[in-house]
Order: sequence, then structure tokens, then C-alpha cells
Amino acid sequence: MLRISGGRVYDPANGIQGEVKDICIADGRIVNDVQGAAVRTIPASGMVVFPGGVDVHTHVAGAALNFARGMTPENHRAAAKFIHSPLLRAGTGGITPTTFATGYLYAGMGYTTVNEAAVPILSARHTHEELRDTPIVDKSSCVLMANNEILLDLFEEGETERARDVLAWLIWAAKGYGVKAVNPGGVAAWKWGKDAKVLSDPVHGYGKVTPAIIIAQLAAIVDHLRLPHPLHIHCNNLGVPGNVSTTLETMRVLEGHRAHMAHLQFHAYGGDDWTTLRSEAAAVAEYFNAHPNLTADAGAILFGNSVTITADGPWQHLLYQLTGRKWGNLDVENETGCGIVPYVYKGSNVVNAVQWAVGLELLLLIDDPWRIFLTTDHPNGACFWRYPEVIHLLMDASFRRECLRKLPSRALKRIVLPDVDREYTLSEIATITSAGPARALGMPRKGHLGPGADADVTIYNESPDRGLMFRHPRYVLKGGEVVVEEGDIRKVVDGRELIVRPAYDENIEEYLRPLFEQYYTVAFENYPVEQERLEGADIRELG
Amino acid sequence: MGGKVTCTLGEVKNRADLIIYWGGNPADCHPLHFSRYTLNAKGKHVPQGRKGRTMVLVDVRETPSVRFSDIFLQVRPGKDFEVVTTLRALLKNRPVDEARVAETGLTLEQLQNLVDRMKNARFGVLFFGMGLTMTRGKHMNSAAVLTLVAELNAFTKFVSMPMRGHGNVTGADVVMRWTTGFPFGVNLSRGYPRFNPGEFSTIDVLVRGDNDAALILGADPGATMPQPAIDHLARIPTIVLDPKLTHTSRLARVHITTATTGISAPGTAYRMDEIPLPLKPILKSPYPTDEEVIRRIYEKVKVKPAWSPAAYAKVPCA
Amino acid sequence: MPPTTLENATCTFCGCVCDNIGLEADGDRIVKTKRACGLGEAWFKNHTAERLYPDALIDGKPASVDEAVEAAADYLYQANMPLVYGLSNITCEAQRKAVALAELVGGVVDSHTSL
Amino acid sequence: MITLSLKEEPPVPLEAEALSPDVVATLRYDEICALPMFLGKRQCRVDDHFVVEGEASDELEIRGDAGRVKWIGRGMTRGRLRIVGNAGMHLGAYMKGGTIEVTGSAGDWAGAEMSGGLIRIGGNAGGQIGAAYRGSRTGMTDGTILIEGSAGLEVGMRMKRGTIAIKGSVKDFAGLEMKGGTLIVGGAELRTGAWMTRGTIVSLTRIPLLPTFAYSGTCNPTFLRLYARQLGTCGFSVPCDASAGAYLLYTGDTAVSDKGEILAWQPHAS
Repeated sequence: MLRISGGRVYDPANGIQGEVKDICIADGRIVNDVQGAAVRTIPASGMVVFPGGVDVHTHVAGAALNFARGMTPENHRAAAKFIHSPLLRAGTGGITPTTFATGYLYAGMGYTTVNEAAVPILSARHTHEELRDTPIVDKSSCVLMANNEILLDLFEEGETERARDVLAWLIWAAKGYGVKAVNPGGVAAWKWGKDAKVLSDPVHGYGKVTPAIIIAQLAAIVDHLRLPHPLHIHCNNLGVPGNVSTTLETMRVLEGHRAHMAHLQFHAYGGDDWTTLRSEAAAVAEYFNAHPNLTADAGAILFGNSVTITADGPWQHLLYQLTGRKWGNLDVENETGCGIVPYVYKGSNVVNAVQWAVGLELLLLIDDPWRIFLTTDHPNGACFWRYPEVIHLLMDASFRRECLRKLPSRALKRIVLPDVDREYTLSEIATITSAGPARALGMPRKGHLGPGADADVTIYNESPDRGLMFRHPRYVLKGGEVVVEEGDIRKVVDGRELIVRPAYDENIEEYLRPLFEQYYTVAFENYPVEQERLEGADIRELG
Repeated sequence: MGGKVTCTLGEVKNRADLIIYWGGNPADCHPLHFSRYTLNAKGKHVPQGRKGRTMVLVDVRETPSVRFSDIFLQVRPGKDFEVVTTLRALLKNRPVDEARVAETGLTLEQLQNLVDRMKNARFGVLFFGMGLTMTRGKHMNSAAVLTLVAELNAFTKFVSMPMRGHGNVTGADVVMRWTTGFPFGVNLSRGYPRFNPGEFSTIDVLVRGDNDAALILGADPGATMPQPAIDHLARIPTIVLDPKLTHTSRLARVHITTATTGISAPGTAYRMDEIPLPLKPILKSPYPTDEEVIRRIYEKVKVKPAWSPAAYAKVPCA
Repeated sequence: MPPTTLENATCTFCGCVCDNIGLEADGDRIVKTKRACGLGEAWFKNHTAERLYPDALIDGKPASVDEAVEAAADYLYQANMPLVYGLSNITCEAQRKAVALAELVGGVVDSHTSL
Repeated sequence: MITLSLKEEPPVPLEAEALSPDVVATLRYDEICALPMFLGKRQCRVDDHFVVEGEASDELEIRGDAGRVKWIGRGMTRGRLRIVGNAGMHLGAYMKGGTIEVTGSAGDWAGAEMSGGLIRIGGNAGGQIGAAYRGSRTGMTDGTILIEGSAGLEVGMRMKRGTIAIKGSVKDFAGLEMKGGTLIVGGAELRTGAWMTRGTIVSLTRIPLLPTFAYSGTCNPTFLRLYARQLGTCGFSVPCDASAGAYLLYTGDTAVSDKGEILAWQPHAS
């Protein structure tokens, strides 16, 4: 039992905004009170208490990220070293940290739950193996569906109901949590070297199915199945100048459904080409503010090295041709693909400067912190361990202005950031890093400090230097255990996986089996991830 | 700078109309590759199977795979790198020296024809085997085909894939990448992973005599490695875990018999395209699994005083 | 012992890792394979669950697994630069533990890939 | 001057990046003795393996067969490092300035990713001299490496500037993916200049070439005369007398570029 005593508590989900208040913990959960001699007290007066961070969109495990690790030995050489000790596993940090380092880095920053945002079903077993080796944090994952050819074929034939059962079966086969749509139809077209750029045009190889149909159908199915997390969508035309029209059109298609717009920064550009690219964050924010069915994460970029990893194959080929650097591409039969290109964002580059501003603009112009969350689409825009830099930029307008002064003047004409004075409050930071993403993910025990919540708590020394404050939490508790103290990992616990079992008609297997034998190269029985593999998983059954 | 453009085998089955095998003999070494994944498989977009595909075989000698191919290109031993580099130039319509091309055993015309086929394929795939990766040039031969294939994507859809041998060698790559960041040849002596093929690759380590103990798992270097490497294994304490008494077991100080992977030991193995598959044992072995024995050794070492200083001294360095 | 059967078994002999193999076992041997190639069939049939070898050997003499584990741990612990090599014909679960062990004994870990 | 005499050949590689003039320049005798090194996984002290003499000097001499001692002179910026005997891998890697002289041979990766300074090797050298480490985009970016004997694979891989001169012959892939600078070799095995985009490789004998190099005539370039004069002072002779012969010029690698040059000396028939 444990009492965090005298800290200033920010628990936006429970309407607590900086009150001095004790937080009590028993059996890994938050409780109203604890009594007796066995209670350890963490004196937190003068400190700031947050619910543990929740990352709604990150890439930390699985075939694509592991592919990237193998491609970039030079990055690991330059990365922070994680040295083996009796407590810790060895590893490397940097842009694509090893699994153990990933757990240590997230926990070290006060994050206790992460959502791996792109899992192909065929290699989901691999993702779970890596998540098992990612310590401390709890983990959920989103399953890639918007280019699944069995689903697309059903949409083509108008078989909505069957598609619903197939999708539900697939989520459980992958032991996933949510549904992810990446470049709907575009990756399927990429299998022929094509893309899907217009939402209303049929996808290459199909007669009727358009990206718009895929988006609408998936969103409807996710709502129908009452999945805790809405459709998680990476829009078509990621990163392309002028893509704002596609993004707004996608949002219109989603009217009447819940949806989470992933890494919105990469989808809020105006202009006709790279030389005229400009921010359209204001237009996106205006639409978004008026549509409460949507949530989003920022996908902010920071200057420096990154590796772009996305299921968006065609975009990655373009980026390879633009950069002339390494290119990895991995197409997954019938389901999805992924591309990998190392990239350096430079402050002196006008395009990168605009991208940097767009991420911040979205975070500042979207007025409801419960609907926009802090991410960098790790490792695409920047590494997750750089989140404190973004927090600093959000909380400190004068620091932002200082950074803006370093940008090329041509970039300043294409952004609105210089005119934005908003500064985030601590309560708003707690919302965009924890309470909001937990609510959007539909995780009732995460992102708050009310009784019954998992005792995932982060305690900061308050400092006017917000970057420093958020980089080095004083304590981090995971499930009631003190895992980080004074910047050092003190205890390593196993995080658990959160998975969802939607209801479906068991007979769907009889429909799938013959298709499977025709299109796939693994046995139908060997396709689903075995439940025994996920020891200690938290399975939510949906009726 | 190259990279790697690949896919899972089902993509090949469903789409490939041009299949190139380079430096390998799948008919003998991967007997079901043709029927399950490539040439003879009926795929979603290649419903006619074999008739819808063209197969090119590039190798230094005639093997039983030749009769499966439509086109056989016999390259002189050790000239693969020259051929692939020439193809890269031809792809971009750049000049090459015809006489030096002929030294590869193939004519400029043959190579131009191959480039044209590759460019005009709807979906092409290049599988490369040990005949490419273990002959003169080694990793650069692999780099050459990977780069050629990446560059082909400016013209059409093209992928490549190594024809990995040994059962779960792919799994070893995958596991090492997520645990250490590097696919093989990882040195952990300084407490964190370091990678440098040539320095930390086994043959080099053994031949130079750089290690002073060895634990051999699921391999028999005593049967396959160069003699100086084997001599070194015999000199130092070598420990072998294997379902059988191997050549290496005979020169080892310690041998522990283990259950056979996938037959009497459960777990996971990765296919050559990095798809993980479950291993379901049918027999009950009287021996413990490798996993269990390694765990027991780990636990024995773990209770000994840590050899590593709690924090490594920061070595002063310029 | 009655025969036992297994469908969709996975063959780890070569990199194809075919996972549609039918197996039939009688006692401690696999007696029948379905859909396996010649190499796969030989692989399955040649690996029995019979006790053909001693549990362990130390310096060529039969020993218990406990003794051999102890000896292995001592050698690896004492070494300045141990090498953990192979990893190809073992499960991923064993590979994960092998990497952890290599880390614990401060050595080099490598697979057939480096050949 | 500080001298370190190796007591005996270490049983496994000894990693010794502390052995550089920058580090020892300001250290007292006992501090030098206590500098950390790693024998495999075990941390040890300099005086576990070396007899130390002298202190506080940026002239450092290492005596004995240090062929198993790695990372000597890593990143050094100044001073003089002399090795009387052999040196192990990564000698002078990431070096920025100063001088390294080895009387014997050096292992692989000598001068890898160096950006300045001079390395002289009296015997043979291993592979990857002045090269980029795996995955890095650029090898040496400046400085000079002179080798009296022969060298191994991938010499000058991805080098961008600077000079490597090798009296003897090199193995395959000399100047692999070279981006600039000058590589002079006595001779070479296969695939010299593979995938080079810029830079100059000079061979003092005819060498086999990839099909992707185009013959562009003969020449006696002026810049070589400058090199010849400079290298002559170090005992390296580079022929440049038009009356004695000419260089055959090849450009490539056409698989990636036509801006790289290979010059192969051909004496006039006498």
C-alpha cells in the first residue's frame, strides 16, 4: 500500500486541476484511502502528480519496425547505450530502440501505456513476441484493415454483414485491440505499383470499391462492434502538398461515426507542389473543432534524424526517390505493406520548417485538449522520447517564438504559428498526454487517478523549464510499483497486453477457410495468434 | 544507398509473372518452393499458375532446377557482382564495356534481354541463394541484387528475397534485431550491443582465436567450418546443445542432448519471409528443450557475483 | 502406444517452413508424413524421441544434465570472451534466452547469417 | 615521451581506446597506469598489460606485438603515437589530427571515418582502411594514410576526401562507393572502384576492371605530379613522367555515375 502525499494533482478526467491531494494505492489500483503501518508514503509536496502517460499512436514493435532496426546499424552506433546490469537488459536507444530499451525509455519519461498502431494480422504473432519483450508499459495494438483484400472483395460485393464478421474474426485472430486504416485502398494498389489518390475513384483492381467506401464501411463496422477505440485512420495522400482536401473529405465521409485521425500533421498541407507547400492547419482545425465525432493525434515533427516507417508503400517509394537514401519495403500478402526510409528533418529546409509548424499549430488551434493528443508518430516525425520537447514548445510561447526566429523566412509566410499565443496549462498537458488518449482508446482504467484506476502515476519536480521537468520525472509508478526514481529504473515489471474479443458468427471460419487456402501461404489453423502466447493479457469480451 | 524491397511469399504466389532464382537450386534445396509459393502455385492474380509465369535461373552450373526454368543464364563462377552491376547500368541506359561483359560468361545481348524482361514484368521477384551470398564478393553480392531490385521499382513492381537455408536462421535474425538492434554478429562484452561483421562474425572470431569459450546451439561448426576454426573450438572450452552427438560434440568439453525443435520442442520459427509460425511437437522427448537448458545455464550464471562493475567506467577517449 | 496424429505441423528443415504437414506418430517415432517433401520427410522420420544418446557428456564421459549445466555455466562465466553461436535450428523462444545468456556472460552472439 | 611495453600478447582482444596522446597528455604516471581497458568483458588497467614509463606527454610509444589491441588512437586530435610492432583493429579510427606511425602491420578499419591527421603503416594493413563503418554514409573525410605493404578488402570504402596510398596490392572492392578523395594502390584484385560516384583511384599497374568503367583515353594529369612530389618525400614514388608512360583513364562506375576516375599506369613499350 502506498500514499503519494501532498502533491499537486492533475487528474483532468476527474475534474482535478492542481489541487493538493493525496493519492492512495492498494493492490495496483487507486483507492480512496489506505491506513496502517504497511503504508509507504511518497512525500510529493511541491511536486506535480499526473496519471501515467498514454501514447495513442506509436510504432514500437513488429515486422516493420524490426525491419527498420536491421537497416540502420549506423543509427544504433550513435544511439544511447543501455548497459546490461543485474536489473536491466542491454540495448540501444535512438530512433528505433530495442524492445527492452523501449520499455525503459517510455517508463523513464512517465509513460505507462502505449498503443502500437500498425499490426498486420499475418505477422501479429511477431508483434506480440516483441511486445512481450517490451517491459513495464501496458500495450495495445491496432490491426491493419483498409487494404485487406478479403474485406475489400466483400465491400466490392456489398456484403457488409459478412465483412463485419470477418473483421471481428480478424481482430481476434491478431489478438488486437483496435482497427487501423492506412491509406485506404492505396496499399492494395501499391501491390501493382499504383496508389489511391482520389477518395471517390475505384481502387486499382476493383470496379466499385473506392477509398471513401472502405473508410465508411470500416468506421460503421467498428461502431457496430462497439470496439472501445474508434476507427484509427491514416488518410490517403500522406505527406503530399495539397493533401488537406483529401483529409477534409475523409472527415466528411466519417460524419456520423467515431474516428481517430492519426498523425494529422502529415495531412494538413496546402500548395500544389514542394515549392508551394504551406500549412492548412487552420482549415483542418476549423472543421475538426466543429465535429466532436473525431479525435486526432498530432504526429508532430522535430528537427533531427528519423526513420519513416509506414504502411504507406507508395509514399515511401516517393521519399526514397526524393532522398536517394536507403529504402526498405515489405508487402504483406492480401493485407498490407510497409515502407521504410531514413530521413533527416532540417530546420533550414522550408518544407521541414512548415511541417514542424503544422504539428504545433494543430495542437494549439484545436481547442479541445480531449480530442487532440501528443504524438510524433514515432519514429516518423521524431522519437517518442522527445515528447518533452514538444511539451516545452506548447507551454512556452516565448520559447516557440525563439525557435521560429531560426526558421527560413520563406517558411514563415506559409504558416500561422507566429500568430498563435496560446500556452498549454499543466492540466491541458495531462489531458493530451494521458486522460485524452486513454478515453479515446476506451481504456477506463487508464489516464486518470480516480478509485479503480490502474495505479500508473507520474510525479514531476515542478520546474519552470518544462522540457527538463517532463524529461526527468521524480517518480514513476506502474501498477502501484515504483519503477522509476530520480531518472533511474528501479524496478522492472512486465507490462500486460490489452486485447479485445468482438462477437462474431463462428461459421465465418467456413467462409474464410477456402479463401484462405487460395490466397494465403500459411495454414488457416496457424494464422490466428494462440491465446496461450499472451500470458497475463487483459482480454475484453464484447457482447 | 540501396536498402531492401521485399514481400511475403503469398505476394509472389498471387502476383509474380517474372521469377528469377539467382545462385540457388530450389528444386533440390527448397523442394516445395515452386509449388507452394512461386512457379506452379495458382495465385489470386495468376490463376493459370505456371503458364502465367516466366522463370529465369542464373547460376554457375546446371542443376536440376534448370529444367523448371524458361531461361537459364550460366554465369562464370565469381562473376555475379559484375553481372548485377552491369544490369544496374543497363537499367539506366548507361554504357558498359562489351568485352568485359563477355568475361562474365554472358553476352551483352543476354543481359539487355534480361533487363527488358525485368522492366516489362507486371510483378517481378528475385530470389537469391548461397551461390550468390557465399561466393567471392559475399555481402556485396547481396547488396548488388538488393539495390538492382530497389532501382527496378522506378519502372515496375519488383521485390527480392534471400533463399534462407537452415530452418530458423531467419528467426535468429529477427530475434537479435529486436533484442540488440542488429541481425547477427553482436558483441555484448562491453555491456551493450555492438555490430561489426568481419570483426564479430563467428568464423573470423574463431580463426583469429579471439574467444576463450564457445556455446554452440543448433549448429555443427565442427563439420562445416574451416580447419583453423575447428582447431580453436577444440582448444577452448566448447559447450554443445544438440539433439544428436555432432562433430562439434566430439571436440567439446560439454555436450547436452536436447529435444528436437518442432518435433519434440514447441515454440516459434520464422519462414524465409519473416512470417512467424507455431511449432507444435508431436513426440515427447526424454531430453529437455534447448530453451530449458539455456534457461538453467542462465540461472546458474545469474546467481554468481556479477562480473560487470555496477556501472562501467567511462573510458577516457579523445 | 496408439498412433497420434497432427495436422498443419510445421517443418523447420529448410527456410520454406511449410506449415501444412500431416504427421502420424507411433510411440517415439513419426511413422508417416503427408505433404512433406523428401527432405522434410527424412527430417521428421530421423528425429525420434528415443533415448539414443546420453543426457549429457563432460569431457566425453556421461554426466547428468545438472552437472553439465553447472559446468557450462562455469566455463561461460569464467571466460573473458565467450561466443554463443548457431541459433539456426532452435526455436525463437530458445533464441531469446540465448541472447539473454550471451548478454549475461558478456559474449558475442552470432548465427549462420554471418557465414 | 610515454612508453607502454606490452607484457605479453593478450589472450583475447584488448580494447584500449584510452591509449591516445589526447588522453595521456596531462596524466601523471599513476593515472596512466590506472586507465581502464577491456580484456573481453573484463575491465582492467593499463598496467595489467603494459609496463608504463614516463608521464604527461603527447608523445606516446607502444612497444610489442599489439596486434590484438584494438582502438589505439581512437579519435585522437593531436600529438604523436608510435607503435613499435603491430597494431590491432580500428587503429586511429575517427582520428582528427596528429600522427600515428606503426612499424609493423595494422588490422582492419585503420583510419576508419577519420577526418584528419596522418597514419603511416610500415607493414601490411587489413581491410576497410579509411572506410565507413557498416551503414554509415561516409568513410574518411580528410587526412592521409600511407601503407608500405599491402592491404585487404574494401579499402577507402565511401571515402569522401583525403588520401590513401598503398605501395603494395589491395584486395577486392578498393574504393567501393567512393565519393571523393584519392586512393593510390600498387595494384588491385577485382572490382576496384565499384559503385564509385566521384574521386580518383590510381593504380601503378594495370588492374582488372568492371564492365561499368568506360575507357576515356590516356593522360598524365597535373594533379598527380603534385601528389608525386608530396608522396616522394615520404618514400612513395608515383610515376608521372610522360616520357616513361601514360595513365589509361577509365570513368565510371556507370551503374551509378560517370564522375569517378580510375587511372592505371602503363609504361611505354621500351
